[in-house]
Amino acid sequence: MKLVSAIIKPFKLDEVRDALTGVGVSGLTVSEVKGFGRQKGQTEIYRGAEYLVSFLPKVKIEIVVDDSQVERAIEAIQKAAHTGKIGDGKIFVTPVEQAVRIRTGESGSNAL
Amino acid sequence: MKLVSAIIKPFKLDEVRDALTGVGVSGLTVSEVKGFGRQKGQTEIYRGAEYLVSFLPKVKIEIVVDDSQVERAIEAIQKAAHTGKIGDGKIFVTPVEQAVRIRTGESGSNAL
Amino acid sequence: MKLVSAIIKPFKLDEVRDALTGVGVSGLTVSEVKGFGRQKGQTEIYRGAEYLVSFLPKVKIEIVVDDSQVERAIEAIQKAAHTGKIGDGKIFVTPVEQAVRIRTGESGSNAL
Amino acid sequence: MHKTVLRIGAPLACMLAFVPAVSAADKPQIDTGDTAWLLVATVLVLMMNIPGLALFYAGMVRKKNVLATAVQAVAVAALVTVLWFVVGYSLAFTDGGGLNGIIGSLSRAFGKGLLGSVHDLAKTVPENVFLMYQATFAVITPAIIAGAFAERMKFSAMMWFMGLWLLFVYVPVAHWVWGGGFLGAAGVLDFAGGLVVHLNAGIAALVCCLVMGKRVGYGQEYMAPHNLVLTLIGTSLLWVGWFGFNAGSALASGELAGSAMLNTHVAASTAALVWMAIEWVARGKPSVLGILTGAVAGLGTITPAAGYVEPWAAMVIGVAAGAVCYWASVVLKNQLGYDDSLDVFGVHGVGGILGSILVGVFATRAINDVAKGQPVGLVDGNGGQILTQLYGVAAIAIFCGVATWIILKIIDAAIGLRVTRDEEVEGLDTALHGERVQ
Amino acid sequence: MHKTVLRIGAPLACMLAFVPAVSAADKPQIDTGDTAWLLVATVLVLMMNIPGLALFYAGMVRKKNVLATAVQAVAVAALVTVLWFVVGYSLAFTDGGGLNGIIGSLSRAFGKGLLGSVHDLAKTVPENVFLMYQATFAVITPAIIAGAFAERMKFSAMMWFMGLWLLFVYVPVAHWVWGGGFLGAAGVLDFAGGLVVHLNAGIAALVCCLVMGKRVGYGQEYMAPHNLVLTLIGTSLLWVGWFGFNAGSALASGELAGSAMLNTHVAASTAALVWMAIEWVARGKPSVLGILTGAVAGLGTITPAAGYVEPWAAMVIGVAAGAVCYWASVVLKNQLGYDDSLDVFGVHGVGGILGSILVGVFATRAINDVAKGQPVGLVDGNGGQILTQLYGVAAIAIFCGVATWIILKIIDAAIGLRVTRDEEVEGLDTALHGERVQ
Amino acid sequence: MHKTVLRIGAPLACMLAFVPAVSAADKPQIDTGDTAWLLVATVLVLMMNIPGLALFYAGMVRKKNVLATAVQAVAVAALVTVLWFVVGYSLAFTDGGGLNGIIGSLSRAFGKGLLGSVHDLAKTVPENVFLMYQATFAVITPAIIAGAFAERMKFSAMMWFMGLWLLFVYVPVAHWVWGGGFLGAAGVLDFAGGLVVHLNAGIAALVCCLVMGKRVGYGQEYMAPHNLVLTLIGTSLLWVGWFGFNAGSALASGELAGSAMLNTHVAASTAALVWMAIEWVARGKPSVLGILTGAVAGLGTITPAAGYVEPWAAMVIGVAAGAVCYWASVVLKNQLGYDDSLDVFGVHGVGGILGSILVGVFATRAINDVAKGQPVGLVDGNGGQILTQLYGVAAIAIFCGVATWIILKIIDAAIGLRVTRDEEVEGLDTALHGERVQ
Ligand SMILES: Nc1ncnc2c1ncn2[C@@H]1O[C@H](COP(=O)(O)OP(=O)(O)O)[C@@H](O)[C@H]1O
Ligand SMILES: Nc1ncnc2c1ncn2[C@@H]1O[C@H](COP(=O)(O)OP(=O)(O)O)[C@@H](O)[C@H]1O
Ligand SMILES: Nc1ncnc2c1ncn2[C@@H]1O[C@H](COP(=O)(O)OP(=O)(O)O)[C@@H](O)[C@H]1O
Repeated sequence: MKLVSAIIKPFKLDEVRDALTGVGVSGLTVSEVKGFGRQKGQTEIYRGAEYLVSFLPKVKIEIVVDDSQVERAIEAIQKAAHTGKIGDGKIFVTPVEQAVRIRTGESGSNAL
Repeated sequence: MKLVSAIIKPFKLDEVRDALTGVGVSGLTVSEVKGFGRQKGQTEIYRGAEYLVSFLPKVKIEIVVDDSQVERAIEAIQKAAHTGKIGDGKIFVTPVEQAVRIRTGESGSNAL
Repeated sequence: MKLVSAIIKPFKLDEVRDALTGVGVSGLTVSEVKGFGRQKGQTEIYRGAEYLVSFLPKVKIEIVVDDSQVERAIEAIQKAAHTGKIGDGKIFVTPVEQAVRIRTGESGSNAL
Repeated sequence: MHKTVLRIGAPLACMLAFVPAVSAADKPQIDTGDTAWLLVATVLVLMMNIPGLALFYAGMVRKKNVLATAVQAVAVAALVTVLWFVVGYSLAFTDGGGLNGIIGSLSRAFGKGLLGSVHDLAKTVPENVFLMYQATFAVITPAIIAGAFAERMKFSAMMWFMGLWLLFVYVPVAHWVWGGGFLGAAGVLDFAGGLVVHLNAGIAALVCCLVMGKRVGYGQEYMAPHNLVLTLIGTSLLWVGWFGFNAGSALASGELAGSAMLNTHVAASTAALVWMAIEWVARGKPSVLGILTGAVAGLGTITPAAGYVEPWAAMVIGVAAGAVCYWASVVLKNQLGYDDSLDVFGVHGVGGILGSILVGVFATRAINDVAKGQPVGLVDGNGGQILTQLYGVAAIAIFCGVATWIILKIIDAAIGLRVTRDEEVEGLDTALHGERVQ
Repeated sequence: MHKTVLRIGAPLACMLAFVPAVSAADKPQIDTGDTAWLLVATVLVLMMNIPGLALFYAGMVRKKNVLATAVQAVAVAALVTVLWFVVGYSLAFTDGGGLNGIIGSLSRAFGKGLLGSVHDLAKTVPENVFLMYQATFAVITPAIIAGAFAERMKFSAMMWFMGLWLLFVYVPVAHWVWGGGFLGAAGVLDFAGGLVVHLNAGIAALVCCLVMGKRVGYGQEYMAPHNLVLTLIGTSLLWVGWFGFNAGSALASGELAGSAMLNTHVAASTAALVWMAIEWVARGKPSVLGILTGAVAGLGTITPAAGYVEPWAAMVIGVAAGAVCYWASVVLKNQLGYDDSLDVFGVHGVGGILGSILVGVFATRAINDVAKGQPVGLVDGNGGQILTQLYGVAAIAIFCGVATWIILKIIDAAIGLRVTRDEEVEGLDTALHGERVQ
Repeated sequence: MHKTVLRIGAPLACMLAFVPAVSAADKPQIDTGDTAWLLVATVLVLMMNIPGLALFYAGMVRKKNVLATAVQAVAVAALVTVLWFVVGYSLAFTDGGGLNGIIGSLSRAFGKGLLGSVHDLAKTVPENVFLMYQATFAVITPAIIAGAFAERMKFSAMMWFMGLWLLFVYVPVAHWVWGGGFLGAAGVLDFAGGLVVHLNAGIAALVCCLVMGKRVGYGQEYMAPHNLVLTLIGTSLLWVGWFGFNAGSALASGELAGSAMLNTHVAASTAALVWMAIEWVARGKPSVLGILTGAVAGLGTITPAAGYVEPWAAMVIGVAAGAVCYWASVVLKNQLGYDDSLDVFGVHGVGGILGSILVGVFATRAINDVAKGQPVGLVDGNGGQILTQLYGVAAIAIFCGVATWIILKIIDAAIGLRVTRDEEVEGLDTALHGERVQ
C-alpha cells in the first residue's frame, strides 16, 4: 500500500475528489494547509505597513491505496488539479506498511 | 521507528489520547481534517439550494513510536476510537527513518 | 527523496522558512496542528470550571527534499526552531518514493 | 409618509391659540419630543445599514468575500450621503415648479436655506433633521441592491452604479411618491418605503442579476453561508432599526408612531414564524436562515402599510409575507434560474410589491385619516385604492427596470461590471482590497 | 413600575390650568417627549434580546451549537410577540374584575381598543406604545431561561415550553406585580423586573436544569466558551439596552428616568469591578468572562431597585451583586452539581432575589415617593418593606418553580425535551437546523 | 459645548412669559423632549465604547490578543464610571471657587445634591442625566488611548494608568474647557470634544508609544489585522453613536442638534471617500481598513466643530481630515518609527488638532451665536479665533503630554508597564486572562 499525498489549489478539491472516486478510490482525507514555493504571494497593506504574505492557501489530500492503484490515482489527481499556472502543487508517494479499519478491525487492503 | 496515523471521530480525541498515554506514548500531534468515505455526509439547505456536504469533520492523530510499541498503539487507538458505526476511521503505519528532538538535538528513539 | 516533517512552535515559522530557503529548499507546506507532549498545557477557568488544556498550538512543516539535502535541512530547522525550552518540537524523516509536479508532470527530484 | 399626524390635544395647538404675540405665524414651532424621536430614528436607520445590512449580507457569502461584501454598505453610505447633501435631497424633496410632477428643484442643494426652516411633511421638526432622516433612506436603498451581485462585481463599477442609480432612479422615485410628484398626487400610498425603497431596490436587483450573470460555480460548488452568526446580528439590527424606519416615518412622536411600531413588530414576528413553519414541514428542519429571512420579509412587506393599517391586518400581512417571499426565494428563483446571490428580489422586491398592494386592501382612516374622513382602503369600502396602488407598483417597476438596465450597460461598456474569473475564484477580499479575514 | 412620576413644573399641568376649553378632561394628554423616550426604550429592550442576549449566550457554548443557541432568542421574540399581542398583554395589564388579584381580562386581546387610549401606568404615552414596551419585557424573560438548557434541548420542545411558560407563568406574575394583582396591592415593589423578569427566569432556569439533566460529557469534556468576543458584544448591548429597561421603566422622560439610568450604570460598573477583583485574588487572573458576568449580575440586581434608591445605594447593591452572584455561579453551583449551562440561575435568579430584598432596605421617598410621603424602605425608617419584599420573592419563586416543573413534564411526556445523544454529540447546529458556521 | 441653545419659538419661553404664577423662577423647567434626547445620546455614546470601540480595536490586533484588547474598553467603562460618580464629575463640572480656573469642587461628589437640580450648561435637563451623559465622555476618552499600547501592556498597569489619567488629566482638561476653567473663559471653542477627548487621548497615546516601546517583532512579523469584520462593526457603531456624541452635545433637541448631526455625517462620509481615493491612487487598491479609518478620522475631526459650522464647511473639514490623517498614520508614523499599534495619535490626535484649528476658521454665528451677535470664526471675520484655538491646542497638548509621561513613569517604577517577552509572544488572551478564542 502507498500513501499518495497531493497539495493542490483549494478550488480544485471537488474536481479532484470526483476524479479519484472515478478511478475507484473510496476514501480520502483532506486538510487545509499553507504552501510556500515558486508561486509568489500577495502583498497586503495595512495603514502603510506592507506585508508580503508568502504562504498561500492550499489543500492537502491524502489517500492510501493499493500498490496497483497508485499510478491511476496520480494520473487522476494530476489531470483534475492541473491549471497550468504556477502553484498547481505536487504529488508525493510514500510507503504504507499497515492499515486498519477502526470499525471492523480489518487490516491491509481490506481496510481501505 | 514508525509513524502511526489515525483518522478518528473528533469527539473521540480525548479518549484516544488517554488510551495512548496509558500504553506509554508520551507525545502526539493532532490536526483537524475532513474525511470522505463510506459514511455519507449531511444535506444542508439554504433558501432552496441543497448541498450534499460529503466531507465530514475528522481528527488526525500522528504518533511516532518505537517499532516495539506499534502494535500496542494500534490496539489502544482502535479500542478507544471504536463506536461500531460507519466512519470510525482508519489507522495507517509508515516507516520513519530518523527522529530529532529540536530542544536537545537527541535523535532516534531518544527523541520521542 | 525524503519527507522531512517538523513540528515547531508557531512563532518560529518565519525563521524556519528563512533558514530552509537559505539551504536551498524551494518549497514547503505548513499546517496548524495541536501538540501533546512533555510541555504542560494551560489551565483555563470559566466561572469555576477548570480545564487543563493539554493540547498546545504547534505548526507542522513538511518538505520533500533530495536525499543529499536531508542533513542540511534538519540542521537548518533545528537551529532556527530552537529556544531550549520544553516543547520546541520534533523532526521526523520518512522515505518518499515518487514526486510529481502537477503543473508540468515532471517527476522525481525535478518535481521539487 | 403622506399622512396627517394624529396627535391628541397637541400642546402646540393650544399654545398658538393663546400666545399670538410671539408672531407664531411666521416661525415654525419646533416640538422637542418630535425632534428627539426623529433624531433617534435617523440613528436607527443608519444602524440598519451599518452594521446591520453589512452583516446580514456578509454572513451569507463565502469567507473569501466577507470583507468585500460588508464594505459595500459602508462605501455606499459615504458616497450617497455626499450626493444626497449636494443635490439629492433638494431634487427629491423640494418643489420642482413646472416639472414638479417629475422632479424637484436645486433650491436646497448643498444644504442651502435649511436654517430656521421646516419641511411641509414634518412641520414640528427642523428641516436639517428631516434631511438627515431622509438621507438614511437614500443610503440604505442602493445598499440593499448590493446583495444581488455579491461575490462578483468590481468595486469601482459598484461605486459608479450606486452613484448613478441614486441620482437617476432613487431621487426621482422618492420625489414621485413623497416629494410632491405625480404618484403621490394620484393618491398612491407608501408609508415608509414599500415602493420607494423595497420594490425599487428589488427590481434593480433583479436587473443586476440578469445583466451580470451567475457566479462562477453557481449550482455546482458549495456556496453555503459561511457564518450565519453575522447574518443573525445583521437581521437583529435590521429588526430593531426598522422601528426607526417605520415608526420614524410618522415624522412625529405619538400614537401614529406607536401604531407603526406595533404593526412592524407583529408582521415581522408572524412572517418569521410562517417561514419557519413552511420550511419545517417542507424540509424537515427549520433553518436559522429561514427564520431570519422570514423576519426580514415581514419587515419589508409591512413597510408601506405600517402607518395605515390596524394591527390585526399587520398579522395577516405577516402571514402573506412569510408564505409569498418563501415561494419567491426558494421555488420561483430556482425555476427561473437567475443567480440573485442573497435573494434581494425574492425578499425585498416581492415583499415590496405585496405590501404595497395590501395597503390598498387594509388601509383605514381609523389609523391614519389621509383622505380627510373618506374611506381609505378596501376595508374602509374603497376598493379603488388597490388599483391606485397597482398603478404605483407598475410605474416604478417599469421605470426602475429600464433605468437600471441602461446604467448597468453604460458602466459595463465603460469599465466592465465583473471581476475576472481568476479574481472571483481567488476571492474579492484579497483581489479587490488586498485584505482578508484570518 | 409602581411609582409616581416625579416631574418638576410639568408643562402639561400649567397648560391645562389655562386652557380648559380644550376638553382636556376626557382626552388623554400625550407628551411627545415621554412618548419619544418610550419608543426608544422599546427599541433598546428589543436590542437587548436580539442580538444582545443571543450573542451573550452564543459565545459561551461550543462552536457546534452556536447557531442553535443564538436563534433561540430570535424565535422566542417572534413567538412571544404574537402571543403577547393576541392575549398576553390583555391578561397581564387590564383589570380582571373579580379575578383581578390573579389575572386580567381579555378586553385588549388582538389590540382591541388601543386607539386613543393610554394605560393608567403611563398616562402621557399612547397605549399602543406601552403595549410594545411591555412586549419587549415579555420577550426577553423567557429568552433568558434558554441559557440554562443550552446545548441539549430540542427546538420543538423549546418553542412549546416558551409559549406555555409565557402564558402560564410570565403573564400572571406580571399581572400580580404590575398589572393590578395581589402582590402590587400588598405593596411589593419591583421597579423594572427584579421579580417579574430576573427572579422569575432564574427559578425557571433552575427547574429546567434539574428536570433535563446535564449535558453529555459535563465535567469531563472541554466545554469552554468558544468565542468570548460574541459574549462581549452581547454583554455590551445588554448593558446599553438595560438603560431602556430600567430608565424606560420610569415610563416618562425626566428626573426619575435619570435616577434609574445613573443607578443602573453605577451598579453594573461596581459589580464588574468586584467580580474582577474577587477572581483576580482567588484565581490569579481576572477573566474576561468574569468582568462581563459581573456587569450582568450588577444589571440584574439593580433592576428592581433602579428607580427607588439613591446612587450611593446603587453602589452598595453593585458590591453585593458582584460578590453574591460570583459565589452562586462559581462556588454554589459546583457544590450542588446541577448543569446550568450559562448560569442563568446564578446570575439572574440570585441577582433578582438579592436586588428585590435590597429594595426593602434602600428604597427612599427622596427618589420615588411611592408611599405618598410615608417612609418607603428601611433607610426611610420602614423596615417592614423588607418583609413585604420577601413575601413577593417567595410567592413568585414557589409559583414559578411548580408551574415550570409541570410544563416541562407535560412537554417531556408529549414530545420529549432533549435531543438524542448522537445529536448532542454531533452538535445542534447541524442536527436541528442543518446549518453550521464554517 | 460652550454655546447658546438656538431654539426657535421655544415653548418654555412663551410659557414662562404667560404663567408667572407657577413660581418658575426657582424650579428648573425640565423639557421632556430635550431630556429624552439626552437620555438617548447617553446610550449612544456608551455604545460607541462598548461594543463599538472594543470591536474597532479588537479586529485590528492579532488573534491571540483579541479578548485582551476588547476587554479593555469594558474594564475602563466600569472603572471610570465609578470614579466619575465618586469625584470626577464634581471636580470637572462644578464651580471651584478661587481655583475655578483650574479645577472644580467636591460639592457633587457621590452624586450629592443632584435631585431637583439642573446644570447651567443644560438648563432643561435633570442634572443626573447631564452627569450620566458626561460620564460616557469620561469613559471613552481613556478607552481610546488603549489602542496605542495594544498587544503589550499589563492589565494591572492599564487599570492604574486609566484611573490616574482620568483624575489627573481628563478631569482638569474637561474643567478648563467646559466646566468653567481658564480655556473656556479665554474663548476656546470645543463643541463636543476635539480638544478634551480626541487631542487629549491622541497626545496621551503618543506618549504611551514612546514610553513603552515597540511590540516584539514590530516591522518584521506579520501583524495584519486578524478580522476586519469586527473593525467594520466597531466603526459602524462608532459612526452611529457619534450622533449621540456630537448632536447630543447640543444638550437639547432642536435645530442645533440637527446641524451637528448633519455636519458629523457629511464630514465622516467625505473623509471616508477621500482616504479611499488617496489609497486607491497611491496603492492601487482601496482597502477596507482605509475606508473605515477615513470615516473615523472625519468623525474625530468634525467633533470640535460640529455645532459651530455650516454643512459646506463640514465637507471641507472632511476633505482635510481624510488627507491629513492619512498622511499622519501612513507616512509620518513610518518616518518617525514609533509603534502606535492602532494609530490613535494619527487618527484621533491629529484629527483633534486639525478640527480644533478649523473651528477657528469656519465657526459662524449663523449656526451658533456663541459671541452674542459678534463674529465667531474667520468666515465671520474674526481671524483671532484661530489663535485662541491654537492656544487651547498648545495648552492641553503640553499639559497632557507631561502629565501622561509622569503617570506612566510612576506606574512603570511601581509595577512595570509591559508584559514579559514570553507573555507577549504567547498572546495576552491566555497570558493575562486565561482565555482564548477558538
Ligand atoms: N519541496 C516541497 N516540499 C513540500 N511541499 C512543497 C514543496 N515544493 C512545493 N510544495 C508545495 O507545493 C505548492 C506549489 O508549489 P510551487 O513551487 O508554488 O508551484 P508548482 O507546483 O507550480 O511548482 C507549494 O505552495 C507548497 O505547498
Ligand atoms: N483510502 C483512504 N485514504 C485515506 N483516508 C481514508 C481512506 N478511506 C477512508 N479514509 C478516512 O477515513 C474516514 C472514515 O472512512 P469511512 O469509509 O467513512 O468509514 P469507515 O472508517 O467505517 O470505513 C474517512 O472520512 C476518511 O477521512
Ligand atoms: N512521539 C511523538 N509523535 C508525534 N509527535 C510528537 C511526539 N512527541 C512529541 N510530539 C510533538 O512534539 C511537540 C513537542 O513535544 P514535547 O514533548 O512537548 O517537548 P520537546 O519537544 O521539548 O520534547 C508535541 O507538542 C507534539 O506535537
